[in-house]
Amino acid sequence: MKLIIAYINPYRLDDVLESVQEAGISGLTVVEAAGFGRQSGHQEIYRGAEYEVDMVQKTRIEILVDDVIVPEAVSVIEASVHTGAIGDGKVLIVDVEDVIRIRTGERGPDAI
Amino acid sequence: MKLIIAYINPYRLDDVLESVQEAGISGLTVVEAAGFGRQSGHQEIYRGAEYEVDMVQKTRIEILVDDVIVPEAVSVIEASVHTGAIGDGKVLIVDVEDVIRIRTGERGPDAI
Amino acid sequence: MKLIIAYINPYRLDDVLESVQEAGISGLTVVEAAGFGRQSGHQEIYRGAEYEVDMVQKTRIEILVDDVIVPEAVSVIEASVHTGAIGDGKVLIVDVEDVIRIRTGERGPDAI
Amino acid sequence: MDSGATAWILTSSALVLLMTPGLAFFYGGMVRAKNILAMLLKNYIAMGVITIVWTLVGGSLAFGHLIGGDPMTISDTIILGNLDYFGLRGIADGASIVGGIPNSAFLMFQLMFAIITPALIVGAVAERMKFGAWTLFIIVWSIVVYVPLTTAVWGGGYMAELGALDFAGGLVVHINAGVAALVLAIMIGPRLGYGSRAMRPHSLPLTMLGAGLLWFGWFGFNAGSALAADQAAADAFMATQVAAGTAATAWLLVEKLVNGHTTTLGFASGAVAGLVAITPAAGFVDPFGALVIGLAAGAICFYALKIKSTFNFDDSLDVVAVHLVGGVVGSLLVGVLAVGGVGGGEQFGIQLISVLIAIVFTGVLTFVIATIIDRTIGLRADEDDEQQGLDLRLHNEQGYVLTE
Amino acid sequence: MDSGATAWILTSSALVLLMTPGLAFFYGGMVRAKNILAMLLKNYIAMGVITIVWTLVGGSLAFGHLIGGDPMTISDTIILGNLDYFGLRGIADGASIVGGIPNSAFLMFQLMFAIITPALIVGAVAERMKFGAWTLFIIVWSIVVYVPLTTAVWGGGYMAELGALDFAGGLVVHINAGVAALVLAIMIGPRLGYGSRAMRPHSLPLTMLGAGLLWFGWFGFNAGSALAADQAAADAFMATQVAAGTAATAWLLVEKLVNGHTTTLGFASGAVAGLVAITPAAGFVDPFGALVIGLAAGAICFYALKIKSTFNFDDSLDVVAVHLVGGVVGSLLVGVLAVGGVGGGEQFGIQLISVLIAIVFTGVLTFVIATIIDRTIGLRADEDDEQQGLDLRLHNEQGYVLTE
Amino acid sequence: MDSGATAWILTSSALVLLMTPGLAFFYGGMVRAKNILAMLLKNYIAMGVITIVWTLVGGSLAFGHLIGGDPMTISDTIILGNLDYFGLRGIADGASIVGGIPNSAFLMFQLMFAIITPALIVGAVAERMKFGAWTLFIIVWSIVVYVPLTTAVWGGGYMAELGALDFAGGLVVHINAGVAALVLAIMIGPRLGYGSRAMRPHSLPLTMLGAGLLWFGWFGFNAGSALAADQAAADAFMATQVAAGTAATAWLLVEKLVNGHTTTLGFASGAVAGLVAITPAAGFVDPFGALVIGLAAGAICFYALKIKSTFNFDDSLDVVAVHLVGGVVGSLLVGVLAVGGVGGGEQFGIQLISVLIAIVFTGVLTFVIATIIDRTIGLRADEDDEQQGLDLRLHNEQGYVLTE
Ligand SMILES: Nc1ncnc2c1ncn2[C@@H]1O[C@H](COP(=O)(O)OP(=O)(O)O)[C@@H](O)[C@H]1O
Ligand SMILES: Nc1ncnc2c1ncn2[C@@H]1O[C@H](COP(=O)(O)OP(=O)(O)O)[C@@H](O)[C@H]1O
Ligand SMILES: Nc1ncnc2c1ncn2[C@@H]1O[C@H](COP(=O)(O)OP(=O)(O)O)[C@@H](O)[C@H]1O
Repeated sequence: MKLIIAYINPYRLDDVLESVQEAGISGLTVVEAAGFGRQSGHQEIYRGAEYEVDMVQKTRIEILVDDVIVPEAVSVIEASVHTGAIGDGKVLIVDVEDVIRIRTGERGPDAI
Repeated sequence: MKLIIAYINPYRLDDVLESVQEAGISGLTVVEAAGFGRQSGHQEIYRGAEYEVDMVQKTRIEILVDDVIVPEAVSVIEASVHTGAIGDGKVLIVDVEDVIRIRTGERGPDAI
Repeated sequence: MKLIIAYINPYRLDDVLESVQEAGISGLTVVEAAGFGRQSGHQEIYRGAEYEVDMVQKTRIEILVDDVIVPEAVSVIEASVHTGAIGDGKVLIVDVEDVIRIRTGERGPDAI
Repeated sequence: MDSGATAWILTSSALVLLMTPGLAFFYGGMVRAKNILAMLLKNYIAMGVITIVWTLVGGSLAFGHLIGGDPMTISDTIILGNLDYFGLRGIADGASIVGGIPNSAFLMFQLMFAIITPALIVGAVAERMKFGAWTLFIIVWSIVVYVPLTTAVWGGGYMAELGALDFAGGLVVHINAGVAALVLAIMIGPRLGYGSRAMRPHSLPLTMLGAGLLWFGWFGFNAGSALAADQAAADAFMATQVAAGTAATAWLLVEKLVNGHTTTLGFASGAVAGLVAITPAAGFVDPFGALVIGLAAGAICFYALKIKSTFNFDDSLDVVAVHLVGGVVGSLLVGVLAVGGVGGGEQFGIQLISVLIAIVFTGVLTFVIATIIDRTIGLRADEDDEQQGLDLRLHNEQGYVLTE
Repeated sequence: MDSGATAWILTSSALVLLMTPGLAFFYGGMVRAKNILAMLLKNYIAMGVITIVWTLVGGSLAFGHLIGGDPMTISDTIILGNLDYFGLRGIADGASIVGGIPNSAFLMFQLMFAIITPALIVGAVAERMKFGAWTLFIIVWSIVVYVPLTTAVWGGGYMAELGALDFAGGLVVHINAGVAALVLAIMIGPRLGYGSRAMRPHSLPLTMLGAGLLWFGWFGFNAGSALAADQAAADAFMATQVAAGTAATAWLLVEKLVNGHTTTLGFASGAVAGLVAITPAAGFVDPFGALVIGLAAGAICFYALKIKSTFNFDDSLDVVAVHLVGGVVGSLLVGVLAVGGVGGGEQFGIQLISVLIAIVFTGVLTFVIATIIDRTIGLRADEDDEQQGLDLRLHNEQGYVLTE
Repeated sequence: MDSGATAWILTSSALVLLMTPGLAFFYGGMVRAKNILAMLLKNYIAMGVITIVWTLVGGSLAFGHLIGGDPMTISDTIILGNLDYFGLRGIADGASIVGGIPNSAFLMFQLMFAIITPALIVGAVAERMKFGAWTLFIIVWSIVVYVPLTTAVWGGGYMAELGALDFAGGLVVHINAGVAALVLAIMIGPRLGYGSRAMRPHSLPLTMLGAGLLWFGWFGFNAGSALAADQAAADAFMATQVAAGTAATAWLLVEKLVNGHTTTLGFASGAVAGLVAITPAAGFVDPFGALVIGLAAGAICFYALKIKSTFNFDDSLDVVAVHLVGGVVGSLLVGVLAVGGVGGGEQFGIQLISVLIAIVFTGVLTFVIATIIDRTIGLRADEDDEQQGLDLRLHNEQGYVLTE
């Protein structure tokens, strides 16, 4: 099993949710985040003071999937987030050793 | 060392904190999250408009533990979160290659 | 590729940002967190009631780097966060199997 | 000069001024977090530019003909006042328009109405209109639409001559703003993702705060419109409270029956609907009439919202269902419920005609103004700005930074 | 008719109306985020249903016997007014209850007190009471408990005959609400996890906002209770300010000595305690008396909170320690501190008896009402609703959606 | 006694009291989330301790010499009142200071000014000053600096004798607070990380709420300063509204031209700058004069902020650029713009001298007071407290707990 982590633009979240559900992926977890990458912030002026705001608001997504689903899941995310502009974000794939569904106590792929 | 990631119902957090500390687990980190799984949201009506709210508020927990502690930690979490209802959540186990305690510079299991 | 996860004191974030950028590290993602470890909270009194607040506000940082950068990245974080006091935080290193830059579709180290 | 009346009108003017911040928060709580500041600013800006417009020309254009010792005349030929009091200079020299209070107090009280009326419209174009276009729109609209309608109704003009009852602004304020909102909402088009995406209120506590401030300020709006501190003012105050409380309760009841639960947003919406509907009637009905108007407003506006989704426009924060529908409900009901021998079939007819005149008048002129602005500088923000949020993109600010 | 007095009573009525939203935010800031809307709505609903109750029957039941030209009589046999002014119809026809202001102004001013008094109680049952049960409770309670006590104290009834001093509502408002809160808190039981879990205030800025609005509105409450704009009103205003400022400061001082630090919640609590305690006394004491009452209220209510944990009930937002204790402190102290030859040993005795009557009267009736509601529709929300938050489960709404 | 005037002064006093919570939120929104409570409390505490100071000695020291039947005398030898009315006892016995309103009303109105003036200063030392040191500072400062300046200007003292025009507090309130802010900001030093770190406002909606409440309350501040409900009060009300609206608009225009975008914080800042600048002038200028003052205030204060970064002190929330600069702009312009034959070259000279006197007087005394406090208990919080946030470390509280 793999954990797919993606950093995306917040206003893309609705698209991702929709297409992830259409693709039959069974779950997803989201947290609010901020970050920088190639896209490196902007200047805000509050009263006299100019502030370099290094980070941009992002949404961090986690999707746990079975190994075989990984390519499809990644391309679903790519498809619904890609605009071609800087700040589109990244997808990471991390290995997961075990999973437990708390409700039933199931383990491994059955618990996804 | 393993990182135990759990998605739980927010109102269960206090129970988890309590039993984790009782079990002698030395630390824990929490972030606010939202997600869906089997439990897939609900409808909210604001004025005329009905909105499908896909996601439910969740709490994301991370516990770093030594390999041998994993089974105990998982069962402590299960015990304090389990209700048998949809939405109870999931536990993931991810391998951690190294750990550093910033205060002392210790590394590996000693740094947990 | 590795994902470096760090739990730090929120008021140290600016220092980390600065030194990470100086070190040429190309990106970083941050989420708000709360946690406990050796540093285990404090008491707050609201009107008559005393509450044990188990957790302290923390910032959770994720930095994706190429394997060879790991030692440098870790020491940059250590240097900008270390005070020697309890609560300085921890750094974790987790293996990442693959990375995709959504904008370009690049994969692997090129996508960092 | 009556110092008690003057005290009450100054107090009322301050109360009505506060309604614009109240409205800003009422609306602001309902938008998404990325647009909170843009929404607040589009309300507050009315306190800026309309004050200037009113001082320079608006006040004189609306009421100039009544200043200076002539007794107030009602005439179907008065379309506008004059520019004799450009910059409001010399308004103290002429005799009072309203006995007992200084002209400056009267004109400031009226200014507060001129400020909040265009601000009401902004709910219809929430989360997507450009700030510059909005500012230009309300400047022009207040001169071309608001001022002439005020003169017609409250300045002794053709609506007054017709016999229209409008105690505190059913026609001038709510129907007027509601029609403009409808026109703008249709012209500017729906928000990106409207209908398919959740666009939930980002902070209902802010909305409730706004509703509380509106209710509070509305006492100045309605009871202040008696232009004295007397029995009439006290009765208008009573009607206002009764209608607001009844409409809020009625909304919750209907909501519970229809949707299965009560909501805070329902309470706030019902209260505002009741306040809107009692506005034209506050000085003409007794507590029983206020109760009926409150009940009607709560229930009818609830259903107006319900059927909104069957239409194709995105009146984002429901200006039409609350202000237009509520304003019409109140303006018609006062025709039958007015006490003291005023209400009746004939008055109902007059009210109906007045409502239609106001709708057509405002509808046509708003369409013309908005078309010109759309063709020149454009009404709507870029798609990117809308997606990433107007706060960051138009104002280079962020509403909440809770993590530093 | 005195236009200055009328202006002031209309202003005061608006100010007291604003206190209910103020209270909603004062309380709302102290609950957990998942219950913010439920808390706001349980306050706001009083502005809805109590307005209807008062209009239909409450106003007439409380003061109907005083309308219509009879001079105000004080009698130990008056228990209630009458239903002659059902729907508040015809209240303008009778002679004024209070010289100088219209009956509609007087009855609206009184309505605002009838609204906020039951709202005060809700702090005791925060985060766990059902909305329907709450609404039913305040409707019944306001007729069965509030109105009769008002008539007794302010309508020339048995408390007035006894000689009880209650300028603006020590007995009628604060002790009354405080006792009801105590009874309800005991009957409904503690929140799940009470005593073992942190239940920290989710937004102290909201609480501070509420405290600011309460302080502001309280000038209407107390100085408005002079029912004129005169020396007495100004003196009551002064006493109010002095007691509030002193009590807030006193609370911080004691807190610093006992707990080692000052808190914003302490300031807000102290200010409200001072305002509560000065309420029965505002028109009877000089600034020195107000200072003493402020000091006493700040210190005593602080300690009342301190010892709360030794009891077994969960008066969640401390209605008892602030309103009951503060109300008793003020109601007794006015007995000794009243100037103009009023205060003294005998008056103290009268105050003590009045307080005891109010406590027993309210305590018994509240227990009966709450028992009936509990046995029929039930007072308390389901365990699931309480755990997941009343906002989502009872009202299908969410307070804050900061991420869309 | 004039009941209308009394009603208006009581209303105005309540409005000015509300300005301190308004200011607290205006400032509070601009600090980082970890310091929101500390900021609110440092404002609110003025409503506590200054009330006590004023009741005990301040009121009598400022105006005691005017109570008791002597006609108000203007003299260059009056430096302070007296302590005859210690504890404000007996103020009702003497003849009114101001015809038509009770002394208690006058002294409460003045108290509200005495509260907000020191509160204004706190913006300069935001996010780093100790709470105890702040509280001590404002107690001493209000007796040593505020009261004598009030007596000089409004108590018939040397500034009045000089002929200084200060309708509602250009000298007494804004320049006074602005100079004290400058001195404190320099003495306490910049926040840790100032200049290199982003220190963005944590909640601009709170700031906008504060701005709305300030604008609302300012009508009491300025129109209340007429001390009657008459033409003068209405004219002052008008000038206030015109200047505020104009300055807010002017700020946005300049901002758009210079920075390329409009901001909500700009609107709020401009409005406050306009309100500050019209304060000394409200009763002396016509709407045209108010427009000019508004324009000047909006543009000049904007540039005062712009150049701030070239200086080395951290006046964190811009008290100097808004209150000192705005106060000077208004105080000088009233010299030339005052109507009724008052304004002119000579008056301008008088205004200039008055401004200089106020600056030197306040500057020197503030420096002395702050030095003594710094040398004894210290002005500044520990580095740790500052980094982790004053809320948690000084007050053991947290502003927002949105996750429980
Ligand atoms: N090396 C990294 N480590 C952690 N997060 C990163 C890294 N690089 C980028 N991110 C995250 O991805 C987001 C988008 O990155 P960005 O570089 O703008 O995308 P791209 O260059 O691929 O268009 C950033 O805001 C940040 O949250
Ligand atoms: N495949 C997944 N990937 C990421 N998060 C998941 C996944 N499935 C579930 N979750 C998280 O777990 C939470 C609970 O899931 P749910 O399916 O309701 O539990 P269960 O079916 O095990 O009772 C979800 O709200 C979501 O945050
Ligand atoms: N075992 C753990 N698992 C997850 N997070 C942890 C763990 N231990 C510590 N943390 C995180 O690191 C933060 C700092 O830990 P702390 O124990 O105070 O540091 P140290 O003891 O290394 O000085 C905690 O607040 C928590 O967020």
